[in-house]
This record gives sequence, structure tokens and C-alpha cells, in this order.
Amino acid sequence: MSSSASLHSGATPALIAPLAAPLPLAPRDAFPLLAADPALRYLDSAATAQKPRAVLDALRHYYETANANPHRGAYRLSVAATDAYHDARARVARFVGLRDADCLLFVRGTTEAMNLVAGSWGQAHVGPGDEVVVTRMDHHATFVTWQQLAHARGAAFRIAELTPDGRVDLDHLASLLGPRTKVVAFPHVSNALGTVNPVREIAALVRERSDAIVVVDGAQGVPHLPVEFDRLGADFYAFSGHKVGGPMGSGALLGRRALLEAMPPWQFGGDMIAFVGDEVTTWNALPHKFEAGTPNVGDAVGLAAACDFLAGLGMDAVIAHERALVAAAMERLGAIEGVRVHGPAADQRSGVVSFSMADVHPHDLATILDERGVCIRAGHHCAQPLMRSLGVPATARASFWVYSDAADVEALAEGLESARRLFAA
Amino acid sequence: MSSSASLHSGATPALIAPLAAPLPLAPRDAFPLLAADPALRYLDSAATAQKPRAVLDALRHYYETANANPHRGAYRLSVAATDAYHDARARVARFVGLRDADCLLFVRGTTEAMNLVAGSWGQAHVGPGDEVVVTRMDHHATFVTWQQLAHARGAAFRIAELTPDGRVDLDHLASLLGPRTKVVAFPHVSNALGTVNPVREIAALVRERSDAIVVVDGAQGVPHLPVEFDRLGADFYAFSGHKVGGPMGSGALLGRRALLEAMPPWQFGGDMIAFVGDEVTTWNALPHKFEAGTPNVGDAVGLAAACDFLAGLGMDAVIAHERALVAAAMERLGAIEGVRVHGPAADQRSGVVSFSMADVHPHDLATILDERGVCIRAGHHCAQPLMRSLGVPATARASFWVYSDAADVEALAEGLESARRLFAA
Amino acid sequence: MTVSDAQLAAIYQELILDHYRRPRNKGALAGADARAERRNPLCGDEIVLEVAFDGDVVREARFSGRGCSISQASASMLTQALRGRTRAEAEALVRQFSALVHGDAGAAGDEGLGELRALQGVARFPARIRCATLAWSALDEVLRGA
Amino acid sequence: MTVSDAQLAAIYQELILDHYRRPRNKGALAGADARAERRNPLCGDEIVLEVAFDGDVVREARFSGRGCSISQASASMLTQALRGRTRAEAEALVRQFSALVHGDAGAAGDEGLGELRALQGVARFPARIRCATLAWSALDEVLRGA
Ligand SMILES: Cc1ncc(COP(=O)(O)O)c(C=O)c1O
Ligand SMILES: Cc1ncc(COP(=O)(O)O)c(C=O)c1O
Repeated sequence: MSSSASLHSGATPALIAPLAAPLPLAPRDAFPLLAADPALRYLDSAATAQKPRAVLDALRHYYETANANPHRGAYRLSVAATDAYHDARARVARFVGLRDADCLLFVRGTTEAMNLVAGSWGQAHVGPGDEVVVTRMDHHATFVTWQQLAHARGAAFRIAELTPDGRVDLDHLASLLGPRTKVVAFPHVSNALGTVNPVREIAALVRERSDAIVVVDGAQGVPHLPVEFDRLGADFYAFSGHKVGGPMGSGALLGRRALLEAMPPWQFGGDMIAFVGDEVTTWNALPHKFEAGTPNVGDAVGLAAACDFLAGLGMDAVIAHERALVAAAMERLGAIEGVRVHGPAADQRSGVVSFSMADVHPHDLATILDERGVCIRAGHHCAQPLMRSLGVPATARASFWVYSDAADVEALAEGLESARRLFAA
Repeated sequence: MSSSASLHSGATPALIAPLAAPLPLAPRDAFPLLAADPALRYLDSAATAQKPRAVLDALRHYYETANANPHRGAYRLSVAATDAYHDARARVARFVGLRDADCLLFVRGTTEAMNLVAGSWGQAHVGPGDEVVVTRMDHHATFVTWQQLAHARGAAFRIAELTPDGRVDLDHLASLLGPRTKVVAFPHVSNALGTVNPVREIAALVRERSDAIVVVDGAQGVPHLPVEFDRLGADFYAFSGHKVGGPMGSGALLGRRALLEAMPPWQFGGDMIAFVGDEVTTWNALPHKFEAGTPNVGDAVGLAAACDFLAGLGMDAVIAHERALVAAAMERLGAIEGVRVHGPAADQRSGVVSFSMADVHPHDLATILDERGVCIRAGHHCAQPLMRSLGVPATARASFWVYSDAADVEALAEGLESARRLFAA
Repeated sequence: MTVSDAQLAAIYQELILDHYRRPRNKGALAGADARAERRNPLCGDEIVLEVAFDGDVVREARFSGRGCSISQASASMLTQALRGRTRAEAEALVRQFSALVHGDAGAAGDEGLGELRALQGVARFPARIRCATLAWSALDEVLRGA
Repeated sequence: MTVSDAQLAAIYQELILDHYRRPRNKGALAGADARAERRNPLCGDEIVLEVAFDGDVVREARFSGRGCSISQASASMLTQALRGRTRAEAEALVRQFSALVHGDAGAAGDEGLGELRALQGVARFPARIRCATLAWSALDEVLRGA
């Protein structure tokens, strides 16, 4: 854990939010890539996070001291790998507030998690005449996965629209729910706008009006907010390790035990079987039933280290830090001629600022900023359906994380001013 | 690359095979886990390989210098990540003799690759009355995946039996082939016996008698033998990075372009789409169509480094080295009272020796050997159908790789002698 | 890491090897009141446990199946230890045995476990605990199911 | 990494910005003989290219769609450069333009490319090459499809 972590972890949101010039919550030095390039202004953490040294160390330490195929070995090295994997699951589960750690399935990321739910629960329970509901702000991982499942099963696919300031329109959502609704999927936090959705409230709405399962895309939740799965009221919750500072190739699906136990397996292979007959095969218990093949122990260990790192900072402090930066950025950017910021007020977001500049395409903004060492994202953010409703082909997006600071905001603003000048000339 | 690599890479099989006491082909020092524990006798490389330092360095270097979400970023860091990913694909494709690198799909491992073929090609092409053929020696990843696909599609599931010395009985296989055969899947090399199957010959047999696709489980091929996909005659070939010395969570599926292009996508999400409409979505080109979600660039880079490492040793030298060790082990073990070695002659294997000792259960052998620092596998090796035909619940298995040497064989034999004494007492 | 054969003998005690070589109460039990099967998916080992009761008391217990020395010896000793115990006593024994093989010092000192204490060495071999508890897991089912 | 606005101007030349602000030949082409669409899935940019031929010679080319300064300027210049060329000349131009934006020195020195040479700076920005070639990829389809 970094030394500043303990300094900040006790800070309440109220203490941090009003700072005019936020310092990093975790020092850049704790992130080798950022430490090596002090001029780099990395504002694309919503796409993927830079990795704490502690994570890279944990990953390497696993491969150098405990690497073996877990579960299957009777020798001590394999037991060490099994223990490392089991311990990683327990730590990640604790971090996201899931008591029953066997209901945490390690997957490659949010995309795979969503495909698992659709491929197992969805294939088994959604049929002709049923209805599947997503929102206008869903990432393609959720939107397309459920769109295709609905088509494959002959179900209707419904899209809950947004309010003008980029929140899920709960009245419209409510109007879509009914006895034929089988699935309601939505993001905890929109990657394109930063909007934080009221998961508990939406889940309650769904329960009231339907028997649908509530599937939460938490890719932008876990990295930025305190998450307590057991109290969210959701049935499934998915997230990606690489956005939490963990390695690529790690991630998790959390699910309620009764659902997971009743679901058919999704992939077949080693570890997930109990008995393999020539004709009939039976399945292993949770979590193994859904983890076919040699587990990715190394990346799971890295993900656990990332969760420990964030726990050390405190997730209340993380979201407060991000909101302070967002508030500063919205103020600074809003003052630049022609800039329009999309989405809701700062206190209803994670650290995402999506914006457009009149007459300058986001792609051009990204190139101009990159020349100044400022990395932002330009594009549809895997949210083409949302872009259509915003009436733009793409937006520019700056996103913050624990290492972001006021200098990042300033560099962004200056770059935009330079673009303004260039295109106005 | 290790210094001994260049010394050995030119060695022909004939030059190495007769050595009475083979030295490691790559020095233990090149593998941090082995270097740290000189007394460790790691004989479970068929389960997972220990990692060359070069691989761990490449992985870390990626995260410290080029980490970003590839494909989607307009800034240079993201271009660096995109290039690293693209370059990794090209290097891995070259290593396995695939010219058209876009027909190499990065996956988590063999298990996922097999599930991809079954879930995409299989779901689309196998129907009631069709036939799916596997072999008695298939790993559960292949066996169960195709068994379940056959059941789901109402097709018949057929198992090609083995000869008494543990090779695929080609006559029996031929008798199973016909116009209704849609899939023939088999391992390049059996993980449980070490048997190397004549892929080209089997593929030719299949073409002659059916229109089936030929699916090769190459999990034990790529780590141990020269593989040239473009000349194998197979339609699909799958392998796992962690068995090649690469990171867990890496692996690849190779496929013929015409098949891959005609196949529906398997998972949905970012990167694999072209246009996402509210009702209809279109797909991106190969390889992206089959790589939904943020790619695991780090582990792909590590896998490429592993392939480079092996290319430096030379795969002809690797298999010659393993066969020399197998020959030595078969001779030494065969002289121990009550030991029976399963499978074919040394020159028809990779570096695997599967055996039983009369009156001593493999699990007990593994524990006794582990107390001497010798790691072997005891169990069904994810091949329960094979165990049934061998008439044993489990076997003991020692498996060799590039760091294995004569001292490993000797430690194994001495441990078995000690077990013999203990149980005979 | 190299050890002497003497150290290995700590787990492979003569008593365990004796039960492995000459298992007690092995084979089917005619007139069993309850039966449970367990399989260790790691190694394919199987245990079938059959129990006959006189009211609340175990009259006889027998096992069949195949497996390693630890699983066979454990099953063999279980069938001996069970005879004459009430259900409640048998349940307590299941808990106490589990504590023993998980390294609990209290259980290791409990003379009530008798010969079963020979299996305490298993605690040092986490990968083998499942072997030792296979028959006990079957017994647990028998006691619950009844 | 910080650079002066002057350096940025190397890619965002006045000529490019001028074509972006006032695109030439934009809008539908009545009586087109061929038409092709391209979409950049990264940013949602779209280009529709329409071409009318007089026998083997391009009579007129027009484009529509939306996108960044690079894709719009490139399309605008393309429509100008195309007029009066034979199919074979147009095909050669596609190849030469591709070489230019991929950093080929020969192409950069080729005066036959005319104004298009203003786009050579794109070669330094690999993420933007696709923007520059979007309209050209549509032209390629027009020429092949015909
Ligand atoms: C022959 C064979 N096929 C498939 C697999 C499965 O590979 P993985 O577990 O890496 O997916 C293995 C190894 O476990 C294997 O040896
Ligand atoms: C909201 C949201 N959902 C899903 C995803 C997909 O995650 P991954 O690409 O890691 O599978 C992302 C990020 O790409 C995201 O931001």
C-alpha cells in the first residue's frame, strides 16, 4: 500500500470534495507507467486503469514462487497455487461485499461475464414472447449480448430511454416492465457519461413489476464506488479487473447462489466436471461448475492485489476524489467557447467527463491533446445506441482515477483551448 | 534467450537422443521459480509449464510502458498497446506456422477455444442425426464439450477406441466416419499418455470418408513439437499459453479463414461489432469478430515472448530432448518392481510417462515423491474415459520440458523405490 | 526438501498400511438401512458406505470401493469405530474426525478417537485431506438422510 | 511530450482546415453510376462516395457523410483529384495515396498527388490513417465493383 493511502483513507467525501486543486489520491509513483513519464496526462482510466506496482509485484511473485496447475495436484506447489487462487477469490469477494465467495466466478472481464449470464441463464429461461430490457446507455457488452439473446430466443428487445441530462428515465423503464419481462440489464455507472444509476431503486422497481432477473454491468462501478453486492438487490453483477488496476484477463461475475446452482454450465472442460461418462457427464459444485479449464491464477492474484490497494485508499475517498476532479473539470471546460459537457451534475457521476466542442471532431481533439501528452478517448465508447440519442457520432471523454489530479484537468483545458484556436484561425 | 539455447538449437534429434544423462535444454536459471529452489524436481509440465524470465519480463514491460486499451484510442499510448497486441499475434502465428495471422484468435486457453468452435461452428452446423466423433484419449475439454454439443443438437456421439499400446485405432476411427459425420476432434498429443497422433494422416482419412471438420486439441502439441498449422490439414487447432511457458489466461485458436468468416460470432461486446443498431448489429472483420471485449494484451505479449523463447531453442531440439528423457525414464522405471508404464514406445511420445505401481495408489506415490521435492501428477488427468479403458481409476504421471534433466529422472526413480519399500514392509 | 523414509512414515504409519492392505468390514452389507456414495473427482476414487441400525444404535457398518491408502484406511477404521455408537455419538465423531485431519490439537489429544488418531498426520498434507474424509462425508449423508 | 501549437500545425495545415470548413463536392450526385459507403467503427464516421463516369473517365465525384477534419478533407480533395481521370489512373491514385499516408517517401515527393500531399503528415499519427483513407476505401470499392 502506498504511504499516502493511509493518509487519505480516513478522509470523508466532504473533506475532499471542496478542494480547488485536488492532489492525486494515490501517488503517481505507485504506478510504474506514470512514474516513468511524468509529463503523461492519462485521462482514459475508464477504458483501462494503470497498474499499481503492488499489483505487478503480486503477479510476478505468484509466477516466481507458486506457479502450478491448481486443484489437481497432490504436491505442495500445486497446493500453494490452489491456496493462492482460493485466497484471491475470498479477497475479491470481500472487496465487493459478497459473503458467499463461491458465488464469485472468475472470468476474463465484464464482456465474458455478461455472455455467461446470457448463454446460461438466458438460453435456459428466455423464450418466444418474453421480453428483455436494457437501457439506452448500455455498453455494447450488455446491449448487444442481450439484443442477440433476445433475437435468438424469439423474445422482444426493449430499450429504456434516458432523461435529457443522461439518467435512466425510471418512468419509461417502469412502463416497459411486466409479467413477460425476463431480464433487466443496466450499468451501475455509464462509461460514456459517468452517470451513476440507483441500482437498489431500479432493482426494487423491477421486483415490484416483474419476475425478471436484475443484471448489473458493474465495469464502471467497482473501480470507482463502494460496492456491496449482498445489499444491492441485484441477481448478477459483472466487472473487469483491468479497470480496477488489476491485470487484463481478470474479472468476476457475482451471482445469487440459488440462480447459479440451478443454471446449466456454460463452458465444458477440466475442473467443472464431477463424473465423465461415455454418454452422460455430471457437474462440479460452485464456483468450479462455471470455471472450465485451467484457472488463470496469476491474473486472479493480481486482481486481489488491486482490490487490496483500493481498499487501502477507501472507496468513499475514491469517489469523492473523482467528483472533485469532475466538478473542477466541468467548471473549467464549461468556460471554453463551444464546449458542451454531456450528462448529469458532478455529484451524480463517477470521474467521467464526456463532451463535444462545436465544429471540432472528437478525433481531432484527441490528436491535438495527445501532442501535449494528454490521453483522452474519442469515439462512441462502445455505446453507439447512446450516441444516436445524443445526436452525435462520437464524443470526447476524459476520465479520472486515483492518480489523477488538478494538473490533469489544467492540461486538458489548455489543450482544448489550443484546439479552439487552431480550428478558429 | 538463454545462452545454452543457441548451443542446443542446432542439435539434431539424433545427436541428443542417445545421451545417457540429458542436461537441461534451457538452464534452470532461466526460470525464476526453479532457480529459487534448486532441490525442486518439477515433473508436472504437462499440467502447466514454469515461466522463463523472458516471459515475466515481457509481461511486466508491457504494463510498465505500453498499457492502454487497444484498438479504440487515438493517442499514442493506445497505439503502442494496439501495436503490441498486433505484433504478439504475428509472432505467435509465425511460431505455429499460420501465415494468415488474422486467423489466429486469442483466447484464454484450449478449453475456451474448443468451446468457441462447438458454440459457433457446432451450433450452426450440427443437427439431429448427425455424428460427432472424438477419441478415447481426449481431454475433458474436448470430450465433454463435443459430447454436450452432440446432446444439445440431437446428434450421435461416437468414440474412437485405442490400440493396446495407447494409440488411436485408425481402423476403428475409419469405421466411424461417413456422410453424417460433422466433426472429428482429437488431441495432437495425449496429455495422459504422451501419444503423438499422426494429425496429417488422420485428417486425410477424415477428408476421404466425410465432410467433417477436423478439430485438433493442440494443448500438448505446441509446447513440445514443431507445429505448422498450414500444412497439418486441420480446420481448427487450439492450444494454451500457460503450457508453452506463457502466462495463464493466454492461448489461441487457429482456424481456416473460410470457416471463420462464415461462422457466427460466439460472444458479443466491444471490438467485435461494426454497427450497433437498436434492432440489428453487424460484425467486425477477423480476428475481432471472435474477440469480444477488451483484449488481454499483457498475456498475449507474454505468450509471444514464450514462443520466441521456444523458437530460440528449436522445437526439433525440444522434442528430441523430451524423448531422450522419456527413454531414460522408461528404462529406469521399468526396472522397479511392480511398475507398469502406460502408452506407446518413447519415439511415439512427447515427454510424458504415465505409470502405475502395483498395490500403491498414484495419490500415495505423489505424496511420497512430494516429500522428496518431486512433483508428479496423480489422478485421471482430465481423461476419465481413458482411465476406464485402462482399467484404473487414476495413474501417476511424470512430464518433462525444456528444463528437465537426468537428475529429475533419477529423483523420480529413487522416490518410487522408496515407496515400494514403504508399502512392501 | 529431501526427507528420510523415516519422516514419511509419520503419515504412512504401519497401522494405516495395515488397514489399507487388510481392510476391515469391506464388502456389501446385507440388510443395510442406509447407504451413501462418495467420489473424489480428482482421482476417481469411490467409497460406498452402508450402515445397519438397531434403533438409534449402529449395529454394523461396511464399505466398498477403491482408493488410496488414506481413503481406504480411513473408511476401514470408520466402520470399526462406528459400531455400537448412537446417532448423536456418530455425529460427534464426524465433527471430531474432521477437526483431527484439519490439524486441531484438541482432537489430536482426544483418546476417544482411538486408532483414528493415526490419521492426524494427514493435516500436514492438505491435498490429501479429501482422501481422509471421503468415507466420513458419506457417513454424514447417512446420518442426515435418516 | 508538450509541443507548440506550431508543430501541431504540421498536420492541421490551413489547406486541410479549409477543406474541412468548406468541403468541395459535398452532397448527393444526381445520375451517379456508382456508389460506395464506408464507416469507421471506431468513431462512427461515415462517408458516402458517388461517382459518375463518361465511358472510362470520371466525369464527377461527390461525397456526403460526417467525420473529423482529416476524413472530410481527404474526401473533399479526393473528389477534386478524381475528375477527368481514367479508371486506371484512379486506381493508381488510390495506391499512391495509401503509400503517402503510410509514410512512403516516394509518394511524398510525387507532385502528381497535388494538394493531397498536404495529408502526408497523417503518417505520423497511426491512429488517424484510417480517417484519411476512409473515402479512398470507398473509391476502391467503386473501381472494383464497376
Ligand atoms: C490435451 C489437453 N487438452 C486440453 C487441455 C485444457 O487446457 P486448458 O486447461 O489450458 O484450457 C489440456 C490441459 O489441461 C490438455 O492437456
Ligand atoms: C460499462 C462497461 N461495460 C462493459 C465493459 C466491457 O468490459 P471489458 O471490455 O473489460 O470486458 C466496459 C469497458 O470496456 C464498460 O465500461
